[in-house]
Amino acid sequence: MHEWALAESIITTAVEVAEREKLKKIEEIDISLGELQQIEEDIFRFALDEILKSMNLRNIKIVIETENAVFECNKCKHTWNFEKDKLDEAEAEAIHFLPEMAFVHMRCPSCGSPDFTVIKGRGVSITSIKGEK
Amino acid sequence: MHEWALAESIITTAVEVAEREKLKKIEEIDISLGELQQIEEDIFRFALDEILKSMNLRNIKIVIETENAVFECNKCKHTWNFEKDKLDEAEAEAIHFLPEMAFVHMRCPSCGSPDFTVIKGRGVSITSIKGEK
Amino acid sequence: MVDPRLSVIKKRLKDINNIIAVASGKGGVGKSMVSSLLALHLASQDKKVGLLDLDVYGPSTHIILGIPFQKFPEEDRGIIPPVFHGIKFMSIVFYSEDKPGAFRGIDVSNIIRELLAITQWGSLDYLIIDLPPGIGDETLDVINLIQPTEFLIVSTPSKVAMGAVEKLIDLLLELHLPIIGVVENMKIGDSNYVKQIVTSKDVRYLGSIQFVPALEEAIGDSSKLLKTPFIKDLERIIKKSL
Amino acid sequence: MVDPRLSVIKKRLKDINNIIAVASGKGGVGKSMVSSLLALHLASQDKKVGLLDLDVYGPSTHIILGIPFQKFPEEDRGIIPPVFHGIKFMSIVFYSEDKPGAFRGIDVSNIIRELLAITQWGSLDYLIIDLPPGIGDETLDVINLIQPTEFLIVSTPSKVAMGAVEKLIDLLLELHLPIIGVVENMKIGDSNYVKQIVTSKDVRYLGSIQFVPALEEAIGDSSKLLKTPFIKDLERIIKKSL
Ligand SMILES: Nc1ncnc2c1ncn2[C@@H]1O[C@H](COP(=O)(O)OP(=O)(O)O)[C@@H](O)[C@H]1O
Ligand SMILES: Nc1ncnc2c1ncn2[C@@H]1O[C@H](COP(=O)(O)OP(=O)(O)O)[C@@H](O)[C@H]1O
Ligand SMILES: [Mg+2]
Ligand SMILES: [Mg+2]
Ligand SMILES: [Mg+2]
Ligand SMILES: [Mg+2]
Ligand code: NI
Ligand code: NI
Ligand SMILES: [Zn+2]
Ligand SMILES: [Zn+2]
Repeated sequence: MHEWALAESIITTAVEVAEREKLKKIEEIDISLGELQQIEEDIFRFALDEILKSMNLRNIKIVIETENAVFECNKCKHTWNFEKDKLDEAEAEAIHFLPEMAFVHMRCPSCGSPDFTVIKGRGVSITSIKGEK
Repeated sequence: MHEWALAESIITTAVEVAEREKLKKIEEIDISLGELQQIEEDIFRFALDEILKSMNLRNIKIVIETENAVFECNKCKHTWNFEKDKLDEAEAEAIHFLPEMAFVHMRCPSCGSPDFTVIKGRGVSITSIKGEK
Repeated sequence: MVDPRLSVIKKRLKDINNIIAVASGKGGVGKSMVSSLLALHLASQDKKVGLLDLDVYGPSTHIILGIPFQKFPEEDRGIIPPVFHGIKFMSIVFYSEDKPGAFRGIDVSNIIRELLAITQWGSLDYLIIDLPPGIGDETLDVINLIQPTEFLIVSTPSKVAMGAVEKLIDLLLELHLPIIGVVENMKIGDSNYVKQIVTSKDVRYLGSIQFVPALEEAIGDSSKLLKTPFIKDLERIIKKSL
Repeated sequence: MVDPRLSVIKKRLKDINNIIAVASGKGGVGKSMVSSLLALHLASQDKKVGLLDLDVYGPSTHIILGIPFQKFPEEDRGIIPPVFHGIKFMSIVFYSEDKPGAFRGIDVSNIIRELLAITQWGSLDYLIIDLPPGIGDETLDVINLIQPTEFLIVSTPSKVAMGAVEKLIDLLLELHLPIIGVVENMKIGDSNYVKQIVTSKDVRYLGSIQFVPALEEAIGDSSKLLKTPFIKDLERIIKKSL
């Protein structure tokens, strides 16, 4: 599972931010999983737990939300949502590993352009880190 | 004066937007002049007037505001404002014609990087078009 | 709000009969050489020609044609592209002093939109656009903003080049964009490799331009360039395609 | 909020002794050929070598080295770069099926950050990075995110190539970034042109690699590649610089 590497990026960043902002303790990390990357919450939570344990971090509340993906065509300005069933299995998995493979395997459903922007819901991000000063 | 071409883009866009939104009449166009492009309000207003007259458009209120330029370094995250006196005359004029020449002639004052983002105040833009439905 | 520059780009290009983007996907195959000599040749035939260099990292056409860039172009309701060797010429080199620019994609796109919005080409028989390699902001903006552009594709007889060139061709075909055809540049030997791939895609193979060892010495000198075998081969290609 | 991927990139690269970005500014000068054969040669000397192809529009190193890309790389706490000819290899071609991608600058930057965050190189003597031309998102991200990277610059003996190459060199010098030196590739004739410019900038001129007409036939075949005169010239250059 390659999700471990991304989970590690979340925890490492949270620790760095906590140090920079001089938090005594991290209490909560809010994470957004962009729909395009198709990461399952269970798998991601498992990876996060493993990393937290290995770093001896305890009692941190992890809040995970999925953000729906929204695309906007740079040619015709049409906006649309992620339609996974239009992709074959290998294409969907490629996008799971590298979300920008959307520009290889997807097209604007209105005009056919490969040139579009992922407005929302690309991948893994941190929305907030809470802690004790 | 090359400002005429940009003034024309503003009026042409306003007319297109008015048509698309089925306005009977354009009453006001609000324009932002980004500081980086160093366009003088007087010159720009003169060009706009000339174009409006040539297109037989009357009684449109033109509101022009200047937006200060803000830069953020992609390397060290430092933010700063436009300091025209650090540029020689030809450099400033090149940026006037092509604002991205900032990435040729300017550097992050904190770390020296040429890789920064113009967060605000790049060039000419429309902030709002008002009219009668 | 909408980008105001987009509304005038069509106006600026309205009196141009043919817009030709010289593209490849691959770098170093001779796009800038083909663009420059195509413009030079057409101008020598008394065509009204413009040349727009969109390679913002390594603008080359001013080097090939020996164009001085020390003066800002004149202004008159926009920017008037200065004329060299009969070619109306525009390149960022007039503004960059030929110094390096660290442009991210969004900056490249802004440069292209600004240049297209402010340059007053007037009436032209041909506007030649020299594109950089890749399928990035430059190529996508040309596709989205300049219609109709016809693509003149340049490759060399190499598997590595064709790897990138095929990607561009496949994308243009998928989007039903007009492709004039493929020029095989720096041909040494007589392999059919490029011709076969191109024709199997139902794209016109326009012919080859020989590898000209002495071409380097003609760079920067337009009259020498017009006398190289490169021009002869290019003329043959133009005759049957433009 | 901050991009979480940035915090682990340093971790992923921490057991690598030397990171070498093969760059030029100019396309088609042989960056991918130098990267591929440098990796191949070092691996044949029993060095632990990785090769990262960052040309997202025209990935070439898999073509040169004859690397199959039909299978997704294995996962284990990230992505494990598969090994070919003794080289740990990573390229978007594993995910793109070698199809075209219309990437804007921001997308290119996202691809690079994602690959750097998820690829588990382990310990290496050398990581070779094959850069595309230009001074765009790829080059700027390598400069900002991978420290220290040493730059190995490739040019050809052409004024047009040097126009772009000088821009990259000038920028790297201004930023005080380590430059291993300049390789003059596809040398024909014996002009001192490149050497003179390079040394006048106080950058090391590392020598030349001859133009090898038969190189094309060795593409895709690693054992043939190791026997070309290209490798001999490259070996001489490596000996005095790495
Ligand atoms: N037919 C040819 N014979 C010899 N050299 C050529 C030929 N075409 C191009 N060149 C040289 O090849 C190099 C790459 O050409 P260039 O036009 O800059 O390619 P691109 O614009 O595709 O990057 C330049 O040094 C150029 O002088
Ligand atoms: N020394 C050489 N002799 C002959 N051909 C070469 C040599 N070096 C590179 N080539 C060829 O030149 C072309 C460009 O090389 P490539 O490595 O793809 O350049 P880049 O990565 O800089 O775009 C390829 O077709 C390659 O096979
Ligand atoms: Mg070129
Ligand atoms: Mg920038
Ligand atoms: Mg390459
Ligand atoms: Mg895109
Ligand atoms: Ni997975
Ligand atoms: Ni002006
Ligand atoms: Zn669309
Ligand atoms: Zn900085």
